[in-house]
Amino acid sequence: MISLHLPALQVVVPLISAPLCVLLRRGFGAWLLATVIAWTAFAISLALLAQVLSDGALSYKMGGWAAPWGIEYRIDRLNAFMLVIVAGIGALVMPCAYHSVAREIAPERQHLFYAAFMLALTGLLGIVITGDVFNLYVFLEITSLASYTLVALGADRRALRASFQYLVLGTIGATFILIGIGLLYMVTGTLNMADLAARIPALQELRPVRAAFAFIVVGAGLKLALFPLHLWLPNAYTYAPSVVSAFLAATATKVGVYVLMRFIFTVFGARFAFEMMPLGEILMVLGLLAVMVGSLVAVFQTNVKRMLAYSSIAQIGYMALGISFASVNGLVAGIVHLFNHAAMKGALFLALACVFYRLGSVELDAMRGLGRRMPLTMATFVAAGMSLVGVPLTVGFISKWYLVVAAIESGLWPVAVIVLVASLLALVYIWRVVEVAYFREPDGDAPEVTEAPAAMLVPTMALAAACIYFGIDTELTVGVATEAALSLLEGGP
Amino acid sequence: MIEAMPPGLVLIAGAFLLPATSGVARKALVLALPLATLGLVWSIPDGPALTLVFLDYTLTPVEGSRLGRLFATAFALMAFAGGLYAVNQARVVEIAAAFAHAGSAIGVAFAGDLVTLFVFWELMIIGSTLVIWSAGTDSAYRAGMRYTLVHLFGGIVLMIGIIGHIAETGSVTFEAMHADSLSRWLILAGFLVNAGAPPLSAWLPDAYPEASPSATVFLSAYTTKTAVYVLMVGFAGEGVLVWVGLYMVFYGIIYALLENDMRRILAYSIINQVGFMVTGIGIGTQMALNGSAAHAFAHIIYKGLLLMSAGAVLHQTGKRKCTDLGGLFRSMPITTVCGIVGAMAISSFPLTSGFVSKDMIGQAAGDQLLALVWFLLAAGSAGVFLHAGIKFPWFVFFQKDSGLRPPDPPWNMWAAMSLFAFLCIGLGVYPAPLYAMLPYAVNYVPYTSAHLVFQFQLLLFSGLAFFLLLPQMKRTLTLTLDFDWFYRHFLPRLCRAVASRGSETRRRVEHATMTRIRLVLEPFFRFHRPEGILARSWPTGGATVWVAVLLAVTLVIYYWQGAR
Amino acid sequence: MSADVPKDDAHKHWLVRTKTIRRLWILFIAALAVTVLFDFIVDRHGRFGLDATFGFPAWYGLLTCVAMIIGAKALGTVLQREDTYYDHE
Amino acid sequence: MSAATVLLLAPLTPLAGAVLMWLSRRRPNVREAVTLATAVVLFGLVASLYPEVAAGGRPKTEFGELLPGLVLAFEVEPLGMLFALVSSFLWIVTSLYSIGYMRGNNEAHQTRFYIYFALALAATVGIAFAANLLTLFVFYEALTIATYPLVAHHGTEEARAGGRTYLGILLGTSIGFFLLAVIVTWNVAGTLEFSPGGILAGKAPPWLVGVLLALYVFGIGKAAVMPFHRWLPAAMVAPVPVSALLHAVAVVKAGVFSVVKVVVYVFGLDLLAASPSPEWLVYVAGFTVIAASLIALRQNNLKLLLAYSTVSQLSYVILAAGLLSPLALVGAVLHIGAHALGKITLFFAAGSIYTAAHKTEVSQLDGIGRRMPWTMGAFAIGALSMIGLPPTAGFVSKWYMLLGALQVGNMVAVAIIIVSTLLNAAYFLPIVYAAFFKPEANPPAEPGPAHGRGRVALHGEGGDAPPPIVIALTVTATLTVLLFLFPGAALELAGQLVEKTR
Repeated sequence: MISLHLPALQVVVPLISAPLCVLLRRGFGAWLLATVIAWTAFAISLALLAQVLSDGALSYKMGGWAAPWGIEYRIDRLNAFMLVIVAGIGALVMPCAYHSVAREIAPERQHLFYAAFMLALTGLLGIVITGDVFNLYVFLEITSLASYTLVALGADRRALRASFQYLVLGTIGATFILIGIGLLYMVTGTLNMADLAARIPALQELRPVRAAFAFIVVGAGLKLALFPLHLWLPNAYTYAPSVVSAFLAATATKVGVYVLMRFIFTVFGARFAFEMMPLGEILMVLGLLAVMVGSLVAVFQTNVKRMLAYSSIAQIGYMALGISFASVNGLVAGIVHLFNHAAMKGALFLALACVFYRLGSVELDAMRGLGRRMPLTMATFVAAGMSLVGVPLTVGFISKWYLVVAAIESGLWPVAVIVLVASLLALVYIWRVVEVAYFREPDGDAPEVTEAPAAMLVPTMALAAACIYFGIDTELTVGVATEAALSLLEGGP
Repeated sequence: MIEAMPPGLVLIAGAFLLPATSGVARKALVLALPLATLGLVWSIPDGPALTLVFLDYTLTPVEGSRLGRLFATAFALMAFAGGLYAVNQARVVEIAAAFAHAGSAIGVAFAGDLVTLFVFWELMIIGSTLVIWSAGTDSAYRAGMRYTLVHLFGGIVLMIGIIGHIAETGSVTFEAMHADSLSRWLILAGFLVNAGAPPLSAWLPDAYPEASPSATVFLSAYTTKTAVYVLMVGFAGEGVLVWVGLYMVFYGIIYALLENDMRRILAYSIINQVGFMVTGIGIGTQMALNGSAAHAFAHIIYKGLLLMSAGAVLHQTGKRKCTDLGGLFRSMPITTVCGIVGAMAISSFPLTSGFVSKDMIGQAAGDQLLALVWFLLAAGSAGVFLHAGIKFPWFVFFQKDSGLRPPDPPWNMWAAMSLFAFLCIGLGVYPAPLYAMLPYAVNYVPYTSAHLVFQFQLLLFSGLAFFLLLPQMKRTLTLTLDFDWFYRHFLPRLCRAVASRGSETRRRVEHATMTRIRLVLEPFFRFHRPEGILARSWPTGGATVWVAVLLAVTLVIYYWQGAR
Repeated sequence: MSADVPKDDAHKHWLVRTKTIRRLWILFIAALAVTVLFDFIVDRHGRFGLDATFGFPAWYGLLTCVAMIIGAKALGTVLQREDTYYDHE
Repeated sequence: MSAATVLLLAPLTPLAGAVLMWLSRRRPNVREAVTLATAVVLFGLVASLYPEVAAGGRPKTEFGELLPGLVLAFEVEPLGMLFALVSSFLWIVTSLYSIGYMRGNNEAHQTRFYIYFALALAATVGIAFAANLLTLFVFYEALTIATYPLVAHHGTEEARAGGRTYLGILLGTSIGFFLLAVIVTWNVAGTLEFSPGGILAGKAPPWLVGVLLALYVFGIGKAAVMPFHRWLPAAMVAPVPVSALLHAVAVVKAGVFSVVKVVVYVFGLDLLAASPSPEWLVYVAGFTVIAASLIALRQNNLKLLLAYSTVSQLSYVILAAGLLSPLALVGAVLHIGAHALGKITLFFAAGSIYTAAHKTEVSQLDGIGRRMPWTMGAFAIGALSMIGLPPTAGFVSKWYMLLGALQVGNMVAVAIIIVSTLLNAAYFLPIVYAAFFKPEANPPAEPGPAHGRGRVALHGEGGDAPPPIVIALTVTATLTVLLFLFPGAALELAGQLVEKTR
């Protein structure tokens, strides 16, 4: 019985927990509730994935109203997979959050933090699960507002400025998407994705459809921090509380990519996007720029968190690149990288959360000799970092493999070379940390630190382990991604 | 199995044993090892005595033959006399290395296939280099390096030739062949490098005289004579060798005449003598080959004797230049007599070993009616007396009185000299045992009145020429440039010039490249550094402009696309 | 060489006294003559004509030796160097 | 135990050993015993595969599918068998040597050292047995990463700089070129399986074959073909056993092994011979051979000299492979083993000198041979092998290389080998001379050398290095000679390789 309503529960459960957190008014209680809820959401997402994998796409009519009049939750392989990513990261971040939040956020605001966190989670899950474009916009706003709050909670005063910038730009993005949705509604008279997909081919020549496409692509680009629309990201990630950085880096931008994919392939259709509109070329150019600029800037950073933020911009470039090929392998690369990047960036930011928890700093200089003082944390960092570089037997290698295969398939050798060169840049910035942590002696006056608490360490290591496990056993990730890519290219959800 | 062991291995194994012994045991070993080897040499029957499979080939590392036995006998004798000569004087490493060298030479003499031959050939290089180095002087080190490099070059030329030959014929057997393909020309060239043939002949006078007194004695016997042996087996009758040999004959004479260092005179004289043998091989008749073989045997003994006497002088006086020496007959009578006996033998005076061996070659040239060759050989014979027969004893033991009054050398040295002096005369008086060892039946009678008259006239009038032109022969403190100038002087300078020019160019190119790269990358990096345009935090307004720009661009593109 | 200090000739080794050397020269010249004279007695049957001429080995030996010495000296003017030539390698 | 089990156990053994070493980190004796035992077990496992391979068998096992159609799998073929035998055996010797060296020099972080050494060996075995390009690439990268901590072992600025160069060039070339080549191969051929005769024939246009070959040769940076050779001298900051590992046991050998394997099993000799200009590889390798020798000629630091000598010798293998003649290929294969034995001997000797006399420069070695006869005797044998003189293994490989060069009539290669032989002699022999024939500059107070000339003075004051070191280098020097006398097993394997590719 309950399994029939899993799609609704996926969103509703965290949504309800948010006001409860506020009502609890105590950090610990709120944390406990949030953790339980996050794990519940994770369990639900796994159940949904299992269901989708065995039975194919699900359709759930919210409130019993049939589409297109009611809101339809439609779950295929792609969004089931996305749900697992989002909920999984949420579930893994929560245990860490207790210690980390206790150190970084004043006690009287901690319950608010958890409430906002739950709202953000709700929003992200909602964006992914819904089959209705307006509903998508609503959840997008929920996520965004919650995220602005979360970023603003950062201990550094600069967090406020970062949050403000995030808010302005995020709102512009959301508005663009809303404009796009409005234009589409004007022309087609429906908000349901499936119906849109069915009606748009006949209306392709209409200018509003083209305008809608432009607005939605740019709006989604802002959300996913596509170069050069990424300017809000570095500060937001750098000054946000550690766990927020981890959570947002691993999920928010990924969901942005998901939205873009959804609109391009499901709503507008690949033929429209890539054959009638030169989207492929635009995405490729921007993606490559993102990869190079992000990586190069990261090389010069001295704040490791900021370094990872720029690295995220580069990684998003990879995903955009994957989409731009509009081929099976390209899409597989993009989708697999959604998962892979979530795992490795989650692990890296959580490792930094551990470091910050002990050191109170994530400046490169402060991390001298950390390899011996926090061996497990740094080992995790190295493992996830290797993954970022794309060393074989890690998830990064898998994404890179598909990306290069896709580039060569299309005869785009220079693109393949740039992808590989960029992974060398990743090597450079990761290796700066490794060298400092393992082969430099700490200053005499460096504080004596020990390993981070187990509650933080275990989820971090779990994510790093995922980086390696899914780099070796790729059946699930690549399998799902391939199916999803095939169905996206065929068109229709 | 033991009788089929390569006889040379006794000496090679002994070389490793020697450093581990000391005192009387070592001395006994030094004398016993060559004799044991000699015994083994004579126990090898004709024909293949041992086969084994190595790499992809079936080898016959030991194959008895008359010629091989003749050379091996000479080599073992030399090892014995040389060991005796060196037993109290030389460093153990010198004797050990010399034994390894000798053992390898004997290995070559019994090699039934080209692979074995080559392996021993290369081992000879190692042994002889160590012999030269054991002098311990800086000049010996440098000369030794040059020696090794020349021989490694010769060795690898030979190796390439052998490999090519095996690839062409599929046979590894070492047998008579003709210089009719590149690989066999290379084999010939490799052999000739060791024979001291032009143009790479300078290694011999360059290296041998830098070795210690006893070491030079060892060295004189093996390298060139193994070359004679292999040429004799492989290239008998190869026409070009006649002219190569004659060139060597006169090259040796001319350079020896100009030379001041007594052992270098004798070194040039080795090339001169080997030239006779090579000419004989080039003529290639049974008479000629017998002559070359007999002459090689005799030569090992008298050249050993000459170098022993020179070595005794060097050992006793520490001087090696003719300009510093002279008048030593007063205090070194034994050495003087032995030196003269050697000088007579090399000049083929009747009643010495040279007389019964060398003229077989001339005889062969005459029999084949090779007029030019015959006349040149006759002139060469006269020249031998000139540069070695008189010049060496005259300038070392007589000429002016240098004031030096060293005594004769220790007993073991003069004993070794006496042994070889005895052999020089013994073989000259009673050549039958030597003739019995030769590869072909001997159809030659040395002691005829015509031969005796011819030889006396030739030699005595050569002597007359020497004394008449004695003022012209006055020694000067000079050396004579040879082909080694190219690798001692020209090549190093060239390399230095190229290297300094090259590194200068490289530095300039590297600098220019680095500057250019930096120029290109610098603005690039500037954008990406923390304060750069791409890395710094943008004001929100600026960021929004980007959004507007991108939207505008997208819209324009999409509209334009649609309008098309 | 023997003419420089004849007065202390007596202190010299007998072999290098002026008198001995003169005797040795006489002996040497006699030997030269004898060997050439043997050409009358012995038939040296030459093969190439020239080698059968009277006293061939004698004059041939003398001439070729002189030629070789002159040739060597000539070559030496071109190729001879101070014997320290290679010392600054 | 079935061959498949052995294959599975082979890379796991060093890993298990590494865990045990970590557990026994507080007890050095146990730790070192574990190291030795692991090495012996690994060699036993590898050796147990030999009979089957020599009989023509190709034991294989699969670990799983990394990506659809791309499996991680092992398959033992002759070339890999030889490489695995050499490296696993030399691990035993190197372990023995390491014990003497690390203790003799009081090195820090010894446990880390032994653990990463074991990990490097696991990766090496993986490379040797890789059944396809993907598996090869995976273990190739693993080897780079596992050896980095060894190179940067000392942690000084110099060591870190060396480590950076090491890692930068090796990962840079492998990701930039090698991986690209692998992916292109996959795209073109549809498989990455090594198979005799190659997988690209008929599938890649000639221009692509040329491009791919370049990508492979330069992408496999461990082969140190110029201009990607600088990591080798840079890595000389590491302790000596590490240099031995890099130069002889694992890293550079993995490089040339991979190149040969790619040439034989991915391209196939016929395909390359038919491509537009296959000679360029001979020229590039030949240039490296000569240029590296010329640089070595000017070195005064012994380890740097040896490093450049390695660069030169590695390109011998590349050159031989580039000749595309079966016999030269035999030479290439033999040279992998011959150079391993010779070069490890030389490095052992260098480390022995450092341990016993604290000397690092060539100019300091005057007379050291009388004090350390075993060490310098072994050094001399190693040097002879580098020059390619009998009775050492280097002669045998040179023989086949020349045979191959003449077979295809490539006179440039022949000339290169001639010049290189002379250059090798020119920079190795002076060391031998100085060690044995020059008088010692500052002889130790004890009247050792003068009286003990030719005598063996083991580990006394001013004597030879500690026994484990001396034993290790004596063993490798002996093997260098034995491989000359009995090259049968190695030839058998090389012969099989050639037959299959002909």
